[in-house]
Amino acid sequence: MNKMSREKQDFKVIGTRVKRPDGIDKVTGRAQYGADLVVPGMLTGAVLRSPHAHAKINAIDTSEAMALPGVKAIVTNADFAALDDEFLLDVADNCLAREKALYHGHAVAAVAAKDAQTAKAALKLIKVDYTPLPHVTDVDDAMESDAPVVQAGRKQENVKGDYSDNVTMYCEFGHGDLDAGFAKADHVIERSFKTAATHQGYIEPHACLASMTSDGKADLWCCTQGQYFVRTLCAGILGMEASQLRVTASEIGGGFGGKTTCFIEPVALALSRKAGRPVKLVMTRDEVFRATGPTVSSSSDVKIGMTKDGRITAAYAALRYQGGAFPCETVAMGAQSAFAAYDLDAVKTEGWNALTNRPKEAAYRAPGAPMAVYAVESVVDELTQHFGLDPLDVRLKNAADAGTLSSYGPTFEAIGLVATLEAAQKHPHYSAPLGENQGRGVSCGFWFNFGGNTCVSLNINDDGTVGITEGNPDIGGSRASISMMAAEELGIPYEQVRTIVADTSSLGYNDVTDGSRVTFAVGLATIEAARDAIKKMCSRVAKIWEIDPDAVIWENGQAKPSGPNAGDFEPMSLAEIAALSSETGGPIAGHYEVNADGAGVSFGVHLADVEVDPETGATKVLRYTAFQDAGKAVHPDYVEGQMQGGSAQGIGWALNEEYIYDDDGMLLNAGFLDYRVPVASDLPSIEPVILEIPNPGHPYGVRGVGETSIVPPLAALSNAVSRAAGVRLHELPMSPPKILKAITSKG
Amino acid sequence: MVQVKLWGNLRDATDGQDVVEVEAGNFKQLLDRLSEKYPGLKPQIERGVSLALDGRIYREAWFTEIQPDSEVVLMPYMKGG
Amino acid sequence: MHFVSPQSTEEAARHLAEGGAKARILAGGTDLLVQMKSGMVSPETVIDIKRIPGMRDITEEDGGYRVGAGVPGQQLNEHAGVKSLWPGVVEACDLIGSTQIQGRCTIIGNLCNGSPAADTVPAMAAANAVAHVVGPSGTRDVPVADLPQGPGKLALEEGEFVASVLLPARPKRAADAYLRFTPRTEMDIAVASAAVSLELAEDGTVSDARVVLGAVGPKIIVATAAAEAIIGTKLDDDALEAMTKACRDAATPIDDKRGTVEFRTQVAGVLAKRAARIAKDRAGERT
Amino acid sequence: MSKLHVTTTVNGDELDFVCPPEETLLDALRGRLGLSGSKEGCGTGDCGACTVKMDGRLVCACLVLAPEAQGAEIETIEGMATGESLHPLQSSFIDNAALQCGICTPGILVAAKDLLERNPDPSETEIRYWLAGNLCRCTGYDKIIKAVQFAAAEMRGETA
Repeated sequence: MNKMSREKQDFKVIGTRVKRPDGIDKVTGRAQYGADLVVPGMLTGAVLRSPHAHAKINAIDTSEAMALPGVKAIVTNADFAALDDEFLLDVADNCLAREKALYHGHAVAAVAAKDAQTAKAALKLIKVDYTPLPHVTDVDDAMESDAPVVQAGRKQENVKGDYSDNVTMYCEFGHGDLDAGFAKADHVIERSFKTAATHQGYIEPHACLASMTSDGKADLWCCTQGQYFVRTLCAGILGMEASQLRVTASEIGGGFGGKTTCFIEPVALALSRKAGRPVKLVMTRDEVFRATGPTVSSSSDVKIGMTKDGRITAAYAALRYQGGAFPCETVAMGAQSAFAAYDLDAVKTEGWNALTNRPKEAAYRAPGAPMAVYAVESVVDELTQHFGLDPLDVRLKNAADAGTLSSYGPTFEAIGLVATLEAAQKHPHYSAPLGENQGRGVSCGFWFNFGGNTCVSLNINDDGTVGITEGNPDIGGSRASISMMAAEELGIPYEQVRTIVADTSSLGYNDVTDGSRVTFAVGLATIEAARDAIKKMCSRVAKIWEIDPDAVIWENGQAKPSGPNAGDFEPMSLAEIAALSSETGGPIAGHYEVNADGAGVSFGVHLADVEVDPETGATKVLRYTAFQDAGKAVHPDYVEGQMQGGSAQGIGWALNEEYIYDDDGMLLNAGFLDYRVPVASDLPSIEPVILEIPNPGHPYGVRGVGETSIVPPLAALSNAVSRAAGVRLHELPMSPPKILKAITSKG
Repeated sequence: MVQVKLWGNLRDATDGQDVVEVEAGNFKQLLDRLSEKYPGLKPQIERGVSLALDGRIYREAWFTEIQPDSEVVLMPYMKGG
Repeated sequence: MHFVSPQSTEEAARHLAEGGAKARILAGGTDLLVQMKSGMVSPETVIDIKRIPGMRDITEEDGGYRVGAGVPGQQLNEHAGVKSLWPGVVEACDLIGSTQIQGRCTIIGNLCNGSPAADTVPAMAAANAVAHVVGPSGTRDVPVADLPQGPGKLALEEGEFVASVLLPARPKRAADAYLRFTPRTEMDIAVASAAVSLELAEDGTVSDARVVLGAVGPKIIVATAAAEAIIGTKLDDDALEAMTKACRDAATPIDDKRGTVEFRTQVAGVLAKRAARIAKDRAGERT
Repeated sequence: MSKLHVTTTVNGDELDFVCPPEETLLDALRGRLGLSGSKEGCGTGDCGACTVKMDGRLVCACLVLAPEAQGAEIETIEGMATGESLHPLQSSFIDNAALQCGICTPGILVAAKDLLERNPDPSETEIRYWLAGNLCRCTGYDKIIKAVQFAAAEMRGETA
């Protein structure tokens, strides 16, 4: 991998605010999302879901439903392949329940019919014989040794102690002597926290269209963050060969991690196989809330010791996460992220995951980190209040930097936390006056960012323009960013490059659009593919000029002799070389395939001003500023958009969003009315401040930016409420009844 | 020999050691040797691990070279949103 | 399902009577369609009353205004006359749902949906609004305050529906106000609400008042004691405190996903106090 | 169940379709008239992705029965641009990066256009409240609000 840094270079395209290629389609209603495709002969699918939180499925009788005119196929878990891979089995069992319905809304059977009305009518005719079982939805309850067991036999070898079988994993991180550290502290604070499960809340419900023929070939069109992973899952669950299943990603109406797995796609394929017709399956919003991934809910204890001048002497966190009815390891990410912002001599985090009768957790923007960092940043803030110190000073005093032994093991490379904290301190927001009942909160945030498997094909068209084929759904403007990086490297205008997202048959495997990886990893592969094409173009030119290929260099979109010794030739532009491609050896293309690493971790610091109504407990966010080390910002608008969007989601999480269950394990708020994502009038303008500290792992210094911004808002808001209302809450969301109760009990 | 730093609960598989030494020139060799020397680590390695080499995190990448003085940290397999 | 668009109230009443429990009136549809989709109701007949002449009109009547059952919220909000006479009713109406919901929702639908948290019902009850009910055996006028009987229940006979509401005339130095509490600024359902309508004597003393609470009981609560606490006062702090306490005493809320008993009780008092102040300021300006 | 024949004007064109009486206007637009620019995000009027204008008022097409559209004038996102020329709001949304995934964009554009027709110079607060029924989960709304302000200024002739 070429690690040539371009940080000092003058970029021509990178850093500009070009127009996105999908813009006109999206503002005119022409863009095709998951539910928008229509094909001849298409049937409509619908899914029957469990009315119980936990129940044994004794029998499913579909005979009456099948007899309804217009019903073409009904499938259950028995229509899936017999699986021995545990991971695939979990995905399959989540798509259609096998022996037990594990949560309220768990899919049990599905119908394909001539139209939606018939499909809906057929669902009512399917008879499922259930034996209801005791259930558990709270993480602490689920860990108790006598808790109802959601799934037995899923405990990893690392779990010790007197817990129920719901506890599937344990992890521990850290270094140093905690006891000695706490002994050095002038004050130690220990608090317990809870955070509710929140949903990614993408506006587009899951949707797909499957068409499978009797010879085993299939096409699947769906909204997903990763068509290749969908292929892997569906081929496995259906018992197909990957080559026979072509998956095309539609435009995607938001994902935030929630569209990194399958919920309905294998079901639609099974229905299509059985019916011999294409089947479209679209979730309702109610189904999205009941049966797709929210993030984990958490319970945690944090203990931190500090000297009176603000130095943290020791830090400990115990994190307990539940990720629904199937095992997940999200808590490990939380346990590694919790103290990542700090340079600590003694730190320890422990994490447990527990099964509950809730939907299977799916990734949500920096999965596992926000709830851990919320608890830590709350206690750090309470300590700064205790000593009367400046919250940013304290964070700077303890900030991790290059060479810091991180709380999760490795020693940090160059990181941007100190610069980010300093930028926050200097910003006018930090010194702006506050009024009565107003308070300002601060929080740091951290996320790892990933690279991963990536393929890019870059074709030089014969008119001198460039086509790029990549394999990651564009979720926030990545087609534009990828075209920009190719244009930069090739030295041609952005407008001459068009990037498309390939189906699974057109390009090799690409990891899911997750981990803030696309601009980093696909960008890196694009630059390398461009370099590959440049090398080929230079060698064609060398043949034309009859000189050594090494004597031809590429500069500003032209091949040139490397110096006077190479010969005296007029430079040849990309267009001129492209026009001669047929004569010089055929089409010219660049390729790059890589499992990219070196994404570089990212830090953010957020400032939040709130006003709390002391008579009602209502919180109004008055001002919000997000600072983040973005590495080189390829398209600053899209970097800002990620920071603003993540902040808004975090604000919702802090104030109102939550999964609410009743005593019977029923989800009470499966809709946008009572699952309250922020609306436009709930938010102030969110000011993004980008810091560009180049990532040494990327040729242009690019860093992942998508996820970090959801991490700081939880504590930033809680810390602000604490200062505005004089009461500190230890639970999210900080809904008005909770805040008012805290104010009232304070007296 | 390469020194490999483990995360806390893996100590159970290494007689309480946080740092173990194996002979390895790249990640594949390192993981193979770790599984041989400490069979208790095998279930976790099979579930998936990441490796941090001098502060940079790698998710797969068997053939990444390791120098004897490199800082090598075993981490759980990472995923994002 | 049958969809019918009657041309007269009598025809609509006939459809409603024939359809019995399986028939539903469709005006704005913002509640009915949601209920149909969730499977809460599965009507066999849907009676769209918006094509009946007059249903989409606001007409002046004896110094007040008659609002037809098909008048969407936005049309009411745009009506300068209603806004000036009953600003509390209009602001309550404006709080229902989004701009898009305002394009369809009706205050009579809000009433007939039977939700104790309906925004316009406390405001209409405080305004002494009168519902014009049409049924198989003729028509009758009923105070809005007397219609709600509990969640989803109204004092209507089979085949009866509300065709219009009269917001009555009122003297000068009189005004109303409505406030609700919701976790979000918009797109939400009242956790508690209060409407206050009052009249001032020339010296600024409250000469008459009505205080009505929403979302703190199975139906709206006409808080007579709260009104009495401010009648004869100039809304000094003691009077407001007494009114606040009377509201809290009158409230009989439940714990649910939207709020707790404690919170609702507390906040109902706060809202009534704040609404009373706004109503007084407005009344002072209507001279 | 008996189906109904509905004649309605969409973006100036008189169109007709046959549907069951319980079908929503949104399903008819998308499924029968091929106008899939209006999106279903919730089906309960809580997200605004299906916003269309009907007889001069914004509505959620998911909360209108298709038979109600008989004789109505409907405007959808597909009617917003004139030939090759985008409406100033559409251009502004592209220029100001006011969309990420774009699923909420059609509904927001239809709602914003109606706002600017009623109020050519809305304040930030007025825009935020007008668009409160249009959920966006990607942007945090900031760039959307700015794009509406930018288009409004342009439409008032105060080109930046």
